[in-house]
Amino acid sequence: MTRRLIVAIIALTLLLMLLIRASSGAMVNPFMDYESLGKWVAAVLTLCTLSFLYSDNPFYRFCEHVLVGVTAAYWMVLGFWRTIVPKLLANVVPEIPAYFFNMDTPVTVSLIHRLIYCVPLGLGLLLLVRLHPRGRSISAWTLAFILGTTAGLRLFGHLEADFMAQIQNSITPLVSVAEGGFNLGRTFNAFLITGGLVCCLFYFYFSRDSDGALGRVSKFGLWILMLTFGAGFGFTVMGRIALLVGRVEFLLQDWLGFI
Amino acid sequence: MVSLAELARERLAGRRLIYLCILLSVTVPMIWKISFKEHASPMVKNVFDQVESLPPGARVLLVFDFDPGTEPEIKPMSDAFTRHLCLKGAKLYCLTLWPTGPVEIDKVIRNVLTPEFPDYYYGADYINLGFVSGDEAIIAVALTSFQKAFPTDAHNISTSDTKRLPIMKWVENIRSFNLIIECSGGYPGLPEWIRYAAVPGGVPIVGGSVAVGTPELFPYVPDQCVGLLAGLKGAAEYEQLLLERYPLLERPECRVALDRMGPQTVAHLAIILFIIIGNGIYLSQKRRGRVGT
Amino acid sequence: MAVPRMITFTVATVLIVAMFVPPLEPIREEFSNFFNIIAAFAFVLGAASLLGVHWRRIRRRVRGWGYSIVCMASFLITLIVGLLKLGSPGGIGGSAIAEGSPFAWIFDYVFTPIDATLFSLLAFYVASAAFRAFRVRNAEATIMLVTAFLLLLGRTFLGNLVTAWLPPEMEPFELPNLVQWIMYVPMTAGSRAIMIGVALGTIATSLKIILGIDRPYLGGGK
Amino acid sequence: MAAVAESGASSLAPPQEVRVYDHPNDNGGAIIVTWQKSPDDTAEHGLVTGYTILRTSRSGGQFEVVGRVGAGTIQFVDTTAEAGIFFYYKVEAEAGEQTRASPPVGPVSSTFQWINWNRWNRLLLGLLLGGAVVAFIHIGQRGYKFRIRKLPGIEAMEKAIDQAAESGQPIFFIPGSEDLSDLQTIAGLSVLEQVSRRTARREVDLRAPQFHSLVMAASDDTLYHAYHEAGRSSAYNRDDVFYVSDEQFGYVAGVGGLMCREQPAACFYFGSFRAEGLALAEVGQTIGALQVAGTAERAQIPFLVTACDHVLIGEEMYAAAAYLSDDPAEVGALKGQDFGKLLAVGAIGVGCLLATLAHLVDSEVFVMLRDGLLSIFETGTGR
Repeated sequence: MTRRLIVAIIALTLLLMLLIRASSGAMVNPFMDYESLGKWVAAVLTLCTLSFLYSDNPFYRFCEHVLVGVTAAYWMVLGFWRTIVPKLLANVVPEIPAYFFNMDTPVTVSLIHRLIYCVPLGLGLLLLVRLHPRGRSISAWTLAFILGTTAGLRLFGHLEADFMAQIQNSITPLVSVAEGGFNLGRTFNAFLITGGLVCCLFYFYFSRDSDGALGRVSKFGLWILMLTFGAGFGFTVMGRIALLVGRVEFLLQDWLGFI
Repeated sequence: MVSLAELARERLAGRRLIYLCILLSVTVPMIWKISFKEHASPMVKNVFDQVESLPPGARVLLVFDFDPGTEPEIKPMSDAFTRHLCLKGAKLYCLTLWPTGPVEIDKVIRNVLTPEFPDYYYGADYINLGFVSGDEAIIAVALTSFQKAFPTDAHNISTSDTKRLPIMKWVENIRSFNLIIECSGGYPGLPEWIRYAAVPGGVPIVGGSVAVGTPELFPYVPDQCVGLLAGLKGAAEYEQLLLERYPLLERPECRVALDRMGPQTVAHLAIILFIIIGNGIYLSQKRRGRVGT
Repeated sequence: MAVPRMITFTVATVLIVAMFVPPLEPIREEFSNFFNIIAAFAFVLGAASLLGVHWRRIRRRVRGWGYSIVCMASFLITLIVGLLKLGSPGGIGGSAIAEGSPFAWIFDYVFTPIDATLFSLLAFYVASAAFRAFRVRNAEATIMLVTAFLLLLGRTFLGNLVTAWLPPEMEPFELPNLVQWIMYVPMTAGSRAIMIGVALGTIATSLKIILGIDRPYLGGGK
Repeated sequence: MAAVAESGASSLAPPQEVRVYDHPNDNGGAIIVTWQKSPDDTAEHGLVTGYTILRTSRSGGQFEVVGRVGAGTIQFVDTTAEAGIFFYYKVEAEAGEQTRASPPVGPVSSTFQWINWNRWNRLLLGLLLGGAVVAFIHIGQRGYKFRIRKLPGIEAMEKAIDQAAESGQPIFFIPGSEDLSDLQTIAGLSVLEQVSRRTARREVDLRAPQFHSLVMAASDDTLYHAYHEAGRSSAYNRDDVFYVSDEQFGYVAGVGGLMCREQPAACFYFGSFRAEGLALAEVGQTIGALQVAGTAERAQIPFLVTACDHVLIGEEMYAAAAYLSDDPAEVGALKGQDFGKLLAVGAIGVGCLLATLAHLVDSEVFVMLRDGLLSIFETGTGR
């Protein structure tokens, strides 16, 4: 009970401060124009969302549902105006975007070209058949096409960028002799990179047992991986805090008018 | 013996305490304006020197591959780059491959270019090519024909119309540029521009990246990418160099990243403290035979 | 062989062959285009699912159904405003998110603040995760803890000060250099191993798709 | 159209030795133009600001601009040269307003080739690695039992499903934030298949909130068939696989909120993750769910490691479905992957040895051997 009281007191104090702040004229009048109204809406939504840190509460649930609705619709709108219209309609029936949406699309498109783009149109429509409970097996054709495309396109993409390129980069001299002298630092680094890489690969080796020599090698591989993750974590924290700084800045500066 | 519910409550309280500490460690330095002087690392210096060495009238492709979500980290970079380029009298070609990116270009034009550089004219000194979908495939197209990849600018004016957009007169493809600057918030971003534009086109590229994406970019530096600004710290170091070189810029809006580094540093110290405290608790519990998680 | 498997097999094979036969190469680009178009069609399914789930919650008066109304309303308003470009200064031919349009207003003042705030919650999550997970439990956890600790320290001004007392010949052990070394040397080894492993995983996965081994989402199970 | 203006500036030297030839191994339509830098194009004598490449289809005809490149460049690929037509080219050095052109060269025409020989190494490696995978799958299908090591994450998943069956709480399955165009998503769906078979048998509620509509369709089919096969078609509920939002944090909001309300016993994350991975995993942590994640996103693994109980790293994620299914064909594929790793280790080992010898010993043989090995892994795009 006492905790609720404390929370209520803090909330009331903040509200009071806000009222004083607003009445002193330091903040924008929300009813001046759409932009000012937007700022208030944004600020209130920001605070409601932050309240999730304390616990799941009605304010957060409201924001959550607004955001889900808005973002889902947002991407659908963009999908229509940025993919369906310029990529599908402009290729199949360029007359529609040109005459109805006043777009700058050339209407002289060959019949073959139009027919080619009927393929994704047909597959897209086929996908929608699944809205009917019995259309499931038909719409699987579209999914089959998609899976085939992904498999066919990605197979060599990953082979090139992740397999070949990485091995190519790893083939380096282990011992470094430069400008007339043996370079201990570089040699050590080269050995560590190559050795670490090999050990890590053995960590991923599925056929091994976890003891014996291979087990020790893979253990060292795991250490290298852990080092990698630790470094990745430490390096990234900054970015995450930057985002919070941005939000607090919005509240303090743009809305409350401090700073 | 503590009950499970009690343990959970205890843990929740601890979690809230951590949250509160982080909130305070960010808010307090912001209100008190605590900031630290940055010491530019060699990599940031390379980026700065690359831009600084541009001849007047150089053509620079300025890519805004980020959105409001990653804005706090990247926008200070894109602002600083824009200022620096304008001070060098470069021609700016702004574009984005992110569907949510055009607002960022608009912001830079509205808040930096127009007010601070009134003698920069649209179509002659800078151009906004807006958003084009197609990710790295479009970069590959731009490598051979820029006009094909970006047929119109953000205002639907054809990029082949050099009367209305004289700035396009000197652009045929990626190779026409003296420098590519990529502000990268994720995918598509710096790796794509390096692989599909800078390397095959032989054009120098510098960039800025969110901290989370930076470790993956290190292998490109310095062979394929001249240098990069890693997260907000990189942006702050760049601002510091810019201020040292152009003292006239000593204005609050030119030290956004520097100001944001204050709360950053304090929050980092707070997290370091948490780790130490956490281990202290853990070790003392272990000694008493009660192993916590 | 069922029809879907035949489609998958044919499409994938053609795309792989196109890798090596220049006259077929444009197919690869066209098919990625097709993918985007089909994905845009799929939005209809997403919309149907979203509306269906929330409609059923409202109809059955499930606890918290009021929120479902909020969700449906915000979805439909945004969708209609955006699709019809209502109030857009450029009219139906203008940009979908033209400045000054209600759609852009929703983006700027509803979408962005909630989205960015949720994103910024990560700052809190990172801190609590660090507090909880970085314990000297065993060798692996300790290695991760120590590296993260060094990196965190190295990203602050303290990074330069902590090791400033070291004599010049110990320069490589100064924290900023140590951090750089970690990023360039052990991290390179770790990342490369992950990438090579991932490449092998994707090759095997692609082949399993192409050969149609155990893929019930293509209908029929094995 | 740019007229050739040889504005009397005799001080500027033209580019030298212009050569043109057909771009090999392509679909036609590309011609390579190479030249030597103008003597005025040097670091200390940097008069030249760039080169303009001009072309005409008639000898003595009007030249038109096909491309511009910066100073210091010595090559240009004209990708607008229609196959079968003969062209003449010339290259013009420019210095501010001054220009100076080389004499025209040509004629040259572009043709297409049936096979891209540049990619022989991809074919070789593709056949080697793919062949190994297919061969081991085949051996597996013939009934041979391969032995593989244990993955703790997989055992944890099985335990979590048992726990959920006892407590009656649901299980959440998050298939990542990429569309079906990413193989991680597909690998995640394979895991979903195995998980849903188990939950169907143990009568556990499985909830799979979706990021993309296409993935939703595939997940829905997966679940439908798994329930069908387990003989519990009636337990299939179309609301278990539902679309949330295509926006990263719209998704986090929706799923995070649901987690708080439905208190799942376990959350499984399999697929590609960005920042939403940590956000969801921390919410899952707060409610005390057992969490297992699998992803190949290197940037996100550290965060998932701190927030989840078990993480399947990179390749392990692709292997998860095979482990769960225990299907000999799938396990065979893992053996094929192991062959790939041995190949990689061998290539790196031998390559480093050769590179070291080439570096230390002054002998052409090692250099040749090293370059030969490197050419197998040459991709042309650099790192």
